[in-house]
Amino acid sequence: MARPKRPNVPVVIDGHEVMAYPDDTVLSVAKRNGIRIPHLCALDGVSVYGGCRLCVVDVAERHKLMPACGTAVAEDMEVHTQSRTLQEHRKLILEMILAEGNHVCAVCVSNGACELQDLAVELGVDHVRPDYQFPRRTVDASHPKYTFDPNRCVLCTRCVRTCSEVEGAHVWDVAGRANGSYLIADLGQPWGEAPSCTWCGKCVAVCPTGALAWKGKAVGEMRHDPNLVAFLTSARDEGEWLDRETM
Amino acid sequence: MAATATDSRAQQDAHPSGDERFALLDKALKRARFEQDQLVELLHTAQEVFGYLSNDVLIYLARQLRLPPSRVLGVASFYHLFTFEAPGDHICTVCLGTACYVKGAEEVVEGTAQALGVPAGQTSDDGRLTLWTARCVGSCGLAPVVVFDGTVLGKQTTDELVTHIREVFAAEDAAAEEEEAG
Amino acid sequence: MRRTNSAPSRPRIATIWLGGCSGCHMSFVDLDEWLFELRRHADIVYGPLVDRKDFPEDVDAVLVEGSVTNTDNLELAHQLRARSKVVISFGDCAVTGNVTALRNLVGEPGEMVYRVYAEHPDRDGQMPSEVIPDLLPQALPLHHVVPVDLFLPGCPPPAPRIRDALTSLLGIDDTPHGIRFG
Amino acid sequence: MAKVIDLDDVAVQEAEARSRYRWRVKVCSSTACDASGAGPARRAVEHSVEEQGLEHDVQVVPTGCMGLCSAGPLVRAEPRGGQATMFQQVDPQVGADIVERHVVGREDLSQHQLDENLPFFTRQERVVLSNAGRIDPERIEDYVAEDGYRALVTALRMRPRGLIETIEASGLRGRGGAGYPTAKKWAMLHDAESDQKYVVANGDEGDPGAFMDRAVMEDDPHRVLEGVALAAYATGASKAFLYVRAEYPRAIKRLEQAIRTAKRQRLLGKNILESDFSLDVEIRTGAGAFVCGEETALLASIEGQRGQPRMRPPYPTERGLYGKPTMINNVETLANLPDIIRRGPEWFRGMGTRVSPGTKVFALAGSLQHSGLIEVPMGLTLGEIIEEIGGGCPNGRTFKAAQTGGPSGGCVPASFRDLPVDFESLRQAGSIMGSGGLIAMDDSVSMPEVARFYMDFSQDESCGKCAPCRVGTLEMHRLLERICAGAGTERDLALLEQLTRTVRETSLCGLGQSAPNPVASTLEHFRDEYTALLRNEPVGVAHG
Repeated sequence: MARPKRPNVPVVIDGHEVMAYPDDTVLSVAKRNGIRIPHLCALDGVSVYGGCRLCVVDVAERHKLMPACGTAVAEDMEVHTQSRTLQEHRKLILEMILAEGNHVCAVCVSNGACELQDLAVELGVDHVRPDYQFPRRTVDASHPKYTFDPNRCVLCTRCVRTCSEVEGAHVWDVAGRANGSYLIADLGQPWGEAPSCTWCGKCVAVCPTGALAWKGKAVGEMRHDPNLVAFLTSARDEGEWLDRETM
Repeated sequence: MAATATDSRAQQDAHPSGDERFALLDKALKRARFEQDQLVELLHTAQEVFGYLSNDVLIYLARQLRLPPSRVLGVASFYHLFTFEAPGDHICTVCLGTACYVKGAEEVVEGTAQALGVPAGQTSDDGRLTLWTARCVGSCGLAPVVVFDGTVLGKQTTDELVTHIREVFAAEDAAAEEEEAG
Repeated sequence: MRRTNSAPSRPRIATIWLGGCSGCHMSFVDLDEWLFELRRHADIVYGPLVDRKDFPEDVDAVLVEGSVTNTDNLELAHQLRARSKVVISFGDCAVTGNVTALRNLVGEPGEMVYRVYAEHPDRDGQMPSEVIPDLLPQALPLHHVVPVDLFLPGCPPPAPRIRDALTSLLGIDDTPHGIRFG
Repeated sequence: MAKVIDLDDVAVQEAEARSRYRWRVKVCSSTACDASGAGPARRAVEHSVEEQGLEHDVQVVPTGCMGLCSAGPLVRAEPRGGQATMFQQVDPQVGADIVERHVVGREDLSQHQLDENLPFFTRQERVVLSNAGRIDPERIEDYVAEDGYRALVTALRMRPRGLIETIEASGLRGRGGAGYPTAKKWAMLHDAESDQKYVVANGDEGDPGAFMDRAVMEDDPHRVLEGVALAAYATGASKAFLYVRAEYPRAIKRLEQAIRTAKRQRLLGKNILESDFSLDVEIRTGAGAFVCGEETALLASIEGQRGQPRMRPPYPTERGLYGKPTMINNVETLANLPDIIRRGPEWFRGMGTRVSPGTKVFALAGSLQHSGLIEVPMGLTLGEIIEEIGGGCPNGRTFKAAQTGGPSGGCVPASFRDLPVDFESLRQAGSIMGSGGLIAMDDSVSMPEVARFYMDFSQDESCGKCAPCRVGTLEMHRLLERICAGAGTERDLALLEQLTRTVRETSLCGLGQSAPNPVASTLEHFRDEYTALLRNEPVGVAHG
């Protein structure tokens, strides 16, 4: 379906009327109009996942909260993104995500440039109420170019989707289930021994935390590039080379 | 046409180890016409044939179905009925469904584990017994329920279960001795 | 902050160092000459910078550095909570467990201590036996042990952030930090 | 091509065959009775019949579940044109006695005779289970003799729209959970435009304490198939999947066999009963994942993927299996269809309540005199089910609460005795109907402990996709463990309540959203037990 030249679907977000394209989601139209909705697993350029639940919003006349990333716009849809309840939910969800892994900012390559850390500041998480799980996870430094530290993995599956949908290699997937879910490369062998990996590094670029990083980066030195995927897909599919700096 | 194509696929990728059991898996693969959506069914078959899912089997299925290995392991490890280690000679599964729980199934698990020295979810050191728990086997009227080597045992106490298992072991030992003597 | 008794006594501030590296206290010392300003508004009645053995009664606010990692910390945590009006988790170790809680990933305290003192020392490794308080099974954030009123994250919290916290707490007239053009 | 079955012919032949026997001795061969020793009992009956030379007078029929599993193995001796007698706890000796002393000698075996005037039997109204325990599930003739496949014949003469209207008039609601109107779902699939549509029978009964669907699939497999065919015809689907738990090998075997037979008789497959309607039916087995009872997770599992739910909308009726419009109906819902078509929607509306018409099958278990499988009209009160049908708690214990709906449901306290058991009332009481597990708990039970049990289940069965369910259920379980151990604090309880809200409102799928229900309902009705535990006081009277 080709997009019309101009957005033509009126949507009301937090009292502001904005115009959306028919194929917009609540998150994409909000983003284009400078309305910030916190999100973690959503990534432009790959499929919608809807796992982190941080982008839940209130849509009038729907009985349930809806994830902005996976909710298609409709004419005159009325959306609220910042109610007190929503903020409380988001805060607790983020606390849960922090409690589930071993997120030690002080010794992390992504300290100071981490989407998870930034979300904590944004949502006012100054401490974590639920019990820390302190899971025992082993760092995988077998790859010659990259490291994978599962302690910092939030199971957003950005890397899984990017590797499968953009690179086409499908090195990564999630194994196990429930709180025993974990990321695997190929058949669960060390990443460096996974034959399907092309060393392209796109999974590293899109990781929101320090879980996937360039080898040799010290604390606070890692800079991810999550816009890379939107750049590649729009270049390939639309013939549009977007400006990665301003995306 | 399709049949010959899939036939040649099985032939060309036939397992190099020459393990006969792979032939059985091949048969199931052909029946499933190598369709990727049959993965769960084929994992069932593989587990029936091999007893558990080794890396070898998983990679074989991945190759035959033309699926990424991480997808195959991802799916297999999602479902609780699939196991990745060889179970013991005998499998004792204690139901922990609500009805069984209310009637003290947790005590049966703990008691049996202690009496026979097999932690729940594991196999004894001599490989003789695997003690598993299950989420409701659907025989709630007989709670607490135990499934021993496929046979449903109702209204079990720790003593009854332990005695039953010891009897099975003793009968086996006797048979083995007889064989040795004879 | 209002004092409950009507006496015009000065606010009593304490700092304490539990399971941490003292980095947060270093940052506190980095307040430099503002420490004199603080001294004009409040008494610092306890802490590594004060020569006093027991945690005093009637403390208005206490900055707690470090996680709760041994029996000694645990006792102090309960004591300081009982004797203070406002408890502030001071720095990431107190707030999240941080680096001190990394030991939770190694396993039982015994295992960890062995690894540190006996397995990997440069020379003459031996296990500590006397004086040192017993380690708790896990190093925990302060608020998982006792109720905490305020959280001051950072590893360490930078001095201006500490200053902002104290000025707003004590009602000291001060320019907030971290706001500037250029 | 195979010859089309002549239903009248088969029914007449079957009636004739039966009338040749003076007695029919039915032996319950369900999984539960088998576990109690129904196999040896049946062999004893058969052996005894042979020994007495009664092969031409007495027919031994292995049947499905007779219901009162707690008294198994069960046997029912039916003299031609006379009053049947039911026997309980039939061991091989009793089996032989039934033939030698009861059938031949017309003696009473009072010790083992089971009074069929027990409310357990008389208060039931069997539709879905009308054949269970009465017919041999492995013979299609038995089903046909009970008017089986007649509804399909009738339906094929109707327009699909007309069929949907009939179901709408009956007021049938989905038996798998929330009670969504079946006709509405059908209409959505009917109206969806696509070259391929699917119908899926959901037999992934994962609730601990529930085995209703298993009974229907094992004991009356052709009823399920007929229901599937009716649903497919009404909606324009040409392919159906039966998704069955791998834990039910017998149900899978019976259904496989029934599909083969039905195909041979032109009741499934190409040009059913010589009409233009064709339906291919395939079985898919689960592999031990509770979450696959959720519609979108079930579809993912059929597609050979991790059984993780996806966001809705789009709903499966718009984009389901392989991206095509798909409708998922619960097995019990489907099993209701043949009778509704055959006997008319008014008949169906005559049972149950105005908004929840018909019957519901319950797996009655827990602290009860009589437990097993029952089918009752909707709207019977909780007290009637627990105290009359179930006979109340044994050993002088007092009924305290009923758990309905499994891990997605809640606990309804004994004070709700007069609550009519239907979709809306249960929801108002903080629980749900769910698939039909009903577990009675007596005063020895600690309710926070029950909540802990269910939360342990949920944290293990969460699919792991969304953060609130994956982590939230785990954290809730931790808090409950601490509270139950007497080490909880007020803050723990407050956090538990906050987690209850967040997991409920932000989880991705229905199962995540309902996972906190056991906690919420026990907090609502038994808050004093939680606060007692905070004070480290014991809760629930010890057994014995």
